[in-house]
Amino acid sequence: MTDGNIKFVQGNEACVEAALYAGLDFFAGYPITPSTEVAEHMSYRLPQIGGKFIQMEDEISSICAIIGASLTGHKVMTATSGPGFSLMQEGLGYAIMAEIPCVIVNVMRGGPSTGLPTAPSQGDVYQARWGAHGDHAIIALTASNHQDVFSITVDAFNMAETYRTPVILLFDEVIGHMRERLTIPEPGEIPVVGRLRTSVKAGIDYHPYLPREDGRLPMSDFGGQHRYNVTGLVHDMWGFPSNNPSVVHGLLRHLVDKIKNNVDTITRYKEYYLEDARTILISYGSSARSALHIVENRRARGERLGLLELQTIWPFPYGLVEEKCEKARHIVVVEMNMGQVLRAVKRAVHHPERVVLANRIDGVFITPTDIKNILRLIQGKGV
Amino acid sequence: MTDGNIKFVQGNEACVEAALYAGLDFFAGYPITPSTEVAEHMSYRLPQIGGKFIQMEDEISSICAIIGASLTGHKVMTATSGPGFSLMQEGLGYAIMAEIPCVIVNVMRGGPSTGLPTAPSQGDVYQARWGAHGDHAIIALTASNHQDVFSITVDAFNMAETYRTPVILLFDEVIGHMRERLTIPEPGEIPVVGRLRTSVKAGIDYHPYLPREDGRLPMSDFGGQHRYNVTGLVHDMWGFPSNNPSVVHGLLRHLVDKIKNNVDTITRYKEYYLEDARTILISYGSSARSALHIVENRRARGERLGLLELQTIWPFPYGLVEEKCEKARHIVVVEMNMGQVLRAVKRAVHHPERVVLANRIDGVFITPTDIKNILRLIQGKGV
Amino acid sequence: MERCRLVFSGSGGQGVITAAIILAEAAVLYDNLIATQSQVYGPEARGGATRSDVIIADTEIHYPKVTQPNVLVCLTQEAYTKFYPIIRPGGTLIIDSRFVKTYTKVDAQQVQAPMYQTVMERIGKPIVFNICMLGVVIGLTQVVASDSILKVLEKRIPAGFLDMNRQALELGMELAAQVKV
Amino acid sequence: MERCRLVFSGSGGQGVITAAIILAEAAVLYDNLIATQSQVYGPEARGGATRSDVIIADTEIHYPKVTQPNVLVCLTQEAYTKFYPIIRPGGTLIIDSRFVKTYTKVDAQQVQAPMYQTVMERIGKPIVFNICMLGVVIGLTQVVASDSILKVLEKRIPAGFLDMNRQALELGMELAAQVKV
Amino acid sequence: MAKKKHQLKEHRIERTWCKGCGICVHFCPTKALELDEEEKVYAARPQDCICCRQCEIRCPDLAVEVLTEEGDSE
Amino acid sequence: MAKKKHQLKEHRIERTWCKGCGICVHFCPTKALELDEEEKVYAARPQDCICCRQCEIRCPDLAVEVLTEEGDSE
Amino acid sequence: MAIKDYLRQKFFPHMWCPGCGHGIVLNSMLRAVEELGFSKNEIVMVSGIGCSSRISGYVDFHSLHTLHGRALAFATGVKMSQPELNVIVPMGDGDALAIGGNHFIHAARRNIAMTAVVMNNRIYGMTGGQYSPLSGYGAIATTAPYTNIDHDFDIVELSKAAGATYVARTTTYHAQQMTKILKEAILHDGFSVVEVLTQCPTYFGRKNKLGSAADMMEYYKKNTTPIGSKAKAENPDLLERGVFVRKDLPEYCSEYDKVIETAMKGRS
Amino acid sequence: MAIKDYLRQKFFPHMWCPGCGHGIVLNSMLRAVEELGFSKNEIVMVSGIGCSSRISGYVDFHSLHTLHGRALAFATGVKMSQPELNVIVPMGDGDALAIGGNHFIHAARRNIAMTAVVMNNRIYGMTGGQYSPLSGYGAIATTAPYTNIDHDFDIVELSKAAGATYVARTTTYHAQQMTKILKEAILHDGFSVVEVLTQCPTYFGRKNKLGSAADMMEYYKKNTTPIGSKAKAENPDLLERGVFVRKDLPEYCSEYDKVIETAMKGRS
Ligand SMILES: Cc1ncc(C[n+]2csc(CCOP(=O)(O)OP(=O)(O)O)c2C)c(N)n1
Ligand SMILES: Cc1ncc(C[n+]2csc(CCOP(=O)(O)OP(=O)(O)O)c2C)c(N)n1
Ligand code: SF4
Ligand code: SF4
Ligand code: SF4
Ligand code: SF4
Ligand code: SF4
Ligand code: SF4
Ligand SMILES: [Mg+2]
Ligand SMILES: [Mg+2]
Repeated sequence: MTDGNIKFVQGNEACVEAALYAGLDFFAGYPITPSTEVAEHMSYRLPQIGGKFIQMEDEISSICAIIGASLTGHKVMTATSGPGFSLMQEGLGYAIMAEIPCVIVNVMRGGPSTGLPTAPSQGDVYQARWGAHGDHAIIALTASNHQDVFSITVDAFNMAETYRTPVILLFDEVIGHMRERLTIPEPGEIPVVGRLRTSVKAGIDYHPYLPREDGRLPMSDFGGQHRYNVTGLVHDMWGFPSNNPSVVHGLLRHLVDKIKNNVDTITRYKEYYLEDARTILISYGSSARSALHIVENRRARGERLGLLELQTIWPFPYGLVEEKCEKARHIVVVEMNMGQVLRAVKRAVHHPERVVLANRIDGVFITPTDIKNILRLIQGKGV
Repeated sequence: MTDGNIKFVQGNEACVEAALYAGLDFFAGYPITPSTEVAEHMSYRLPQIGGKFIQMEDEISSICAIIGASLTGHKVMTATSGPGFSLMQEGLGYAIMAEIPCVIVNVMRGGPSTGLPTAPSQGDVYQARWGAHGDHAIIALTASNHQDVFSITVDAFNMAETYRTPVILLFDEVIGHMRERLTIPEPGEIPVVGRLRTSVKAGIDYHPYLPREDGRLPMSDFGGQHRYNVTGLVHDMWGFPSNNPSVVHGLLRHLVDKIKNNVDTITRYKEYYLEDARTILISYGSSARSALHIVENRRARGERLGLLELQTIWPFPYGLVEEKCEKARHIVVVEMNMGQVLRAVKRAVHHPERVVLANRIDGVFITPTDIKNILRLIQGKGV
Repeated sequence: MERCRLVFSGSGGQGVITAAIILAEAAVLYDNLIATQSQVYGPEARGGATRSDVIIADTEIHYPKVTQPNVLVCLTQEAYTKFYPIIRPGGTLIIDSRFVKTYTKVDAQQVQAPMYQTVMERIGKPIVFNICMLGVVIGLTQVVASDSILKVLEKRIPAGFLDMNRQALELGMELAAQVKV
Repeated sequence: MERCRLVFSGSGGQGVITAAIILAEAAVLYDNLIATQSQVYGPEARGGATRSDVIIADTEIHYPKVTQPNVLVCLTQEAYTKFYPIIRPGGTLIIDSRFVKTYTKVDAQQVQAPMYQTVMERIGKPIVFNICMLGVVIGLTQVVASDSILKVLEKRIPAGFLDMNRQALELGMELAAQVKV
Repeated sequence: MAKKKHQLKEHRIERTWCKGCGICVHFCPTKALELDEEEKVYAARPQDCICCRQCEIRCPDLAVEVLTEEGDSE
Repeated sequence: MAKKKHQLKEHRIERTWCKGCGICVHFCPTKALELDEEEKVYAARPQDCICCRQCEIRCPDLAVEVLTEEGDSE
Repeated sequence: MAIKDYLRQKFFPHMWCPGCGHGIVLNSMLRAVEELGFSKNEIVMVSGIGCSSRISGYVDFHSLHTLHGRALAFATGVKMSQPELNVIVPMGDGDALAIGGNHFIHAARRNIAMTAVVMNNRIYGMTGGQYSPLSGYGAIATTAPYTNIDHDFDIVELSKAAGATYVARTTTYHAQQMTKILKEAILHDGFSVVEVLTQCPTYFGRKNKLGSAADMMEYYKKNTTPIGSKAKAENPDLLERGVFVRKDLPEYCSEYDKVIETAMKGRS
Repeated sequence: MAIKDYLRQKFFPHMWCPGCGHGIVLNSMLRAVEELGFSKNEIVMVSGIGCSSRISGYVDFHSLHTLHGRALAFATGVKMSQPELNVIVPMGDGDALAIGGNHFIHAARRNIAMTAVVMNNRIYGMTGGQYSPLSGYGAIATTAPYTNIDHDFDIVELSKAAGATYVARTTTYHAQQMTKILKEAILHDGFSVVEVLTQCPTYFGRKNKLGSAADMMEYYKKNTTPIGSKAKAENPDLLERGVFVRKDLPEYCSEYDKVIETAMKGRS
């Protein structure tokens, strides 16, 4: 690894470099704090590699533009924050329905509404899951440091291609804005999943929406040999609208099952000292840094504290959480919202009553002390 | 009750008549199937009573316009369906944050995306809860027949005023389009909650965001004696932006608590034969009609089947569901999605393993036979 | 009374849905009955066969769709082909002899009335074809009083056109009477 | 090494944040250390006091914010008033004597360096004020080698301006040396 | 597209596509077309057709094609 | 607003509001204003002021008001 | 190739009502493509939601049926990522100028090469006859039962002001002109707008008592005139048809190629 | 009342950068209101999100600080539901014409009486200097590091084409003209647009090396000229200032009153 591969960057820039590493060459976006640096770096970096950057008139058109570009065979992404992510929900639903690989970055800030534009928060976890109308499934990933931002961003592109679906990267203000070291891996060091293109020859009936045996759906670029239809309506295996009940049923189950049935493959996480932990912290994103700080501290003192850091938020790894928490006496979910991942953790574990929340919702980055206070409380030591 | 009070109308029209009864005099909307008749009837009815109807350029501007009109002291509403509801999420979050009374009707259709525009579905239940970014709470109501559509719509306006919050009416295609009898109540027959205006005199400091002891926040009309600020940013009790952590914390908790703490008051439901029911169906909206059909049928045969029809979906009446289901051997959630209310019911009851789903996701209105088949299965009778 | 389940079908411009609504509204507003009316929406409703379901009863109606109608009206061949299989055994299947050729035996009374032809001959305005059809339906089923239908028409239709509609309704009832014999 | 926690504060145009980034970047890229830099964003950052936190260490840094800095730099009175209470007992508080009047006793070494004045006198360009400040910081703390800072500057700054910056850095180190004595 | 007058071979009419809107009938300069009792178009007076193709280019259902001796409509 | 020339009473300057942008200084037709070392504006040559109010109406911070004898700026 | 070879014939007869002008637009559009001699693989048709937007499903090109109002945003992604494709965007008047108005003016401003065909029937056809921003003052619609008070946009003026470099107007009556204009518009290297007045007999026609589809086309014949005609001078109420703007200005994708060039130079 | 009495003084000094032209707009706007003699309760100021939009927090009127781009939509609700209120809508160029472009053209089309003041600094100030639809070809911005290839809108032309009945342009240098125009615009019974060229020295100025705030205002002085001036004829590159459109057309709310009249008649 050469020196030139080491950088000192913001998380937003790490995300950009990773996207390029993963093969991105089209980005459309609209600035919004705290995600703006993603667009800014893209505008600088993309033309350097012959890729394209466009600042659209709003977030709605941004997500639409990347879907269009994905169909011509490119890897694409957009980035936004709360209000912009709300505006993207219709387009996101379209990408889900039409099975378009794309990556949407949401660098979370304080909500609801305009909220606290420059303050850290992790309040969009459930919106990422349920923000679009209708039944659907979604992949949402996150990370707590820039090296992980890099690898999880590459993962996001890989999963988008593998499952032909939009993937959401849920970062937060702290991660997006903070600067730290990033080592860009050598090409090939992290595997990159390319667009799977159909092997069906020109003139032979190609089915854009017929899954292969392995579940994947090979694509054909717009402009290529196969002409088919793409629509947000319920459609048949050629992409044409249908309201035949069995076609409808088949498509909607497929959209959900292709993700739910692969939860194990999709799950990314890190664990620290879980083997013998009596108290397990569960966290993600920047909150996991504060959690890890406490864990390292307490372990030094011999306390049996561990950390499960989730990088895959959706589909939620219920099985993993259940398994890891089996023997824990206390489970503390550390996050910056009113307990969103907490809800999922409570569904996952056998003893929901053992799960408590260490959180902050006031726009201040959660501190190790905040967590310490909760630990004292559950250990019966008062405040 | 005079004859003139009986009408034979679509559910969408029942909703319009109820809104007028509740004091609505401003509506902004954009047509979309299957909610369009709400706008159409409004355009006809409102000017008859001196109210105003405007067809905006899209759904985003529609929700913005009603928020503006609410601030001048009017009762307001908009109506839409899936794609439009997705577009309204940013504005909805604003109404939550700025505490603006308003009613948003979502006549659900098949999703995700453009989906099945004219087919029945109940797929937006979770979007209604979590569609906007950031932590928040929401009130969402529904009904299964036109008389109930009427009273629940009046309720929606009353709750919007009482809690100074947007309220969502989650109807569905079957209810919206079907025609049946509606009796318009006499004035006064259903209580109507008016806008609570401040009693603070001109020149004295008025706090638009300072709850009274009873939790309510009196308003002052734009154009009136008190000038204050309204913003989607986190704000202090005068409505001015603040990022003081204790102000932030206070506001966000208030927004959620004012609804969560009043779940009992907000809960509307109907029950049929629950006293001795061994098997309880839980349903809502048009699905509850099919459920009730089966219940009446089976009761005639002496089977101990009952129905709990939820009219308040959010905040979810966990306590009520838990209590009503305490003695049931089987709980069957009947809905037209992949099990959205099912999730909430499973969280609510002591024995989630007793809860099963009778659903349809193929665009076909769920039939009594569909439910009967599930009942056979859980009774061990096979298909 | 016995619950009456009707399905009206035909093509877009024939006024099938309007007729269904008028019937159900008459039942509710003037015969003190309970009724629901529903229909299939959608782009396909624009081109192909339209369908409207009506249930009329004297007790609450929960499930508002009709799976097996006692009375099935088919005003086009396409509608006939699509819907004849759902008729309830022993029910009444009403078709217009100009537009529909029955090509199968069904376990139902198939009433072939020359509604369109009669309307054109006697009134000359195709627009009241659907009201004539309603006349046949109530003539055959007595599910709603003809007076009630007229009251609904009075509310809905400009005074100048009322006579024509009344005539069409009566024509339909006459046709029904002939069939009955 | 001991973990070094620094807070840089001042007003918008003073280049406080840039200085913080340069320092942390030098540590990471050329001194093989671990460092994080963060700052406060927001409209209020436009008018009032800006702040940037840097942590430099030789082990992983998880929590990246500084609650009690060892080194606190305040370049405006407003910044001083706002931030002096957070200095770690025994830490180093660096202020510019032109802009800041210390009006309190703190349990820290208060270093009042005439940075702005010296830069104006010796270089004449206010733009390198922040680099002079960096010189003071590394002069006092030795947290990063001055060469490493220069290497970062070389990457970031057009060749023509490099000399000026080098000079400013040295000036700062000189000032620090004087203080130390 | 035909620029000069051609000799008519045939009006190729896709009966299942024709919706009987009457546009071709209305705008045929020689009134060569008519709707039949099933509301489908047919060439009532083919001899009058001057092969101007107005019917063809204005049919919203792409249901009528004017085939000429030269066969140049392809 | 002042139409004719008035007699200057005072430049009322809100020092805490002034951000020292120099707009008033730059556009003052008589160069009556200057920034002090704290980058706040002050009337360096009040005698030169012709009460044209250009400083007042162009100040982005509403920090300067030109009071005249007639006191008509209110 | 014959016109019909460009069709996905299995979906015929199409879903449009008898006499709907949208079919005539489809008819003319295919003639334009055929006369230009494009191969099917070179064309991407991107549409939104509406009766008009269903056109993309009927043509045997690459077809992208998107969201109501957003077609041009999707199309921008298609075109910019793959500039050698010819992008045609048929739009309803509501689709293009109600919910989609912003994307419309921005695509025009950027001068990105694609052809927006605005099928202006002055009504929301798909949802059953509500007024659109093109209905015009005094029209009747299901949401304007007492007549409409909204003024309509002048699509030509708006396109011009927003920056479109090719702007034309024609009608379904003038099918031959339509084909000619569409050919030019498709070949134009920049953003082109073609407004086609097209009849919705089912809603706009019926609500406003305009007679049959043919009657509505007669109206187009009588009430329009070529740009700058003598007739126009005599009767200013006539609506002009023809090409209003036709200008050469660097196209967006080629401009971006220059950005790439600069950026790559900076690198090497 | 003195100008300052219209301010919420407790929020001063305001958040804008030294020399930001937005403050001059605030200054002129208050003078306009004061000269018109309006009481504070008669005015509602509705804004979106951006540096410019923060203006609504500083004035002691009814103030509604909304969502990015949506101010005119909120304002439409305010005005239509309570037409006797005077609605002023200060907007950023991005706010008004990027994300908010659609609401802008539709408000203009409806001719609803409110005053849109577009504070055009040719950049997204609030988010730190990205290009806007008004930056113009060749400008530098944080998202156009290799210079911008987007053409800009002509706000005056676009407003005209969309239907605004009062359209004017001025600059922060021409503060007196600004006050005069704002007065007219506020009194105008219809949709009025006032474009104000205003400097963002922090981003647009710095990125494009335009000097100090005062330098940028000097630029406005030198590069603009009254509409139809001789100077313009000699140097077509000059940008015209003044009132471009001023026409009487029925206002939307009064039109709706007629709808109500008709509907109520039908009833009784
Ligand atoms: C977000 C959203 N809003 C509303 C709709 C409903 N909708 C579908 S098409 C349409 C308008 C159709 O009118 P137009 O664009 O003029 O096309 P036409 O049908 O007249 O050809 C509307 C409002 C939708 N599908 N999506
Ligand atoms: C939906 C949404 N998208 C993006 C943003 C981020 N944002 C805030 S202000 C702004 C643009 C500001 O530019 P402009 O409107 O020109 O106002 P200025 O700050 O220049 O006065 C943007 C992109 C937002 N707040 N909401
Ligand atoms: S124009 Fe076409 S659809 Fe209409 S009648 Fe003629 S052939 Fe039939
Ligand atoms: S080609 Fe011309 S003349 Fe012949 S039938 Fe068609 S329209 Fe009539
Ligand atoms: S214009 Fe205003 S802010 Fe600027 S220097 Fe003068 S008084 Fe100060
Ligand atoms: S009033 Fe005029 S002359 Fe006097 S200081 Fe101000 S700008 Fe200068
Ligand atoms: S409703 Fe109107 S636009 Fe739609 S298909 Fe029918 S005629 Fe055409
Ligand atoms: S960033 Fe620009 S627009 Fe914003 S306050 Fe500063 S100078 Fe004004
Ligand atoms: Mg239309
Ligand atoms: Mg701007």
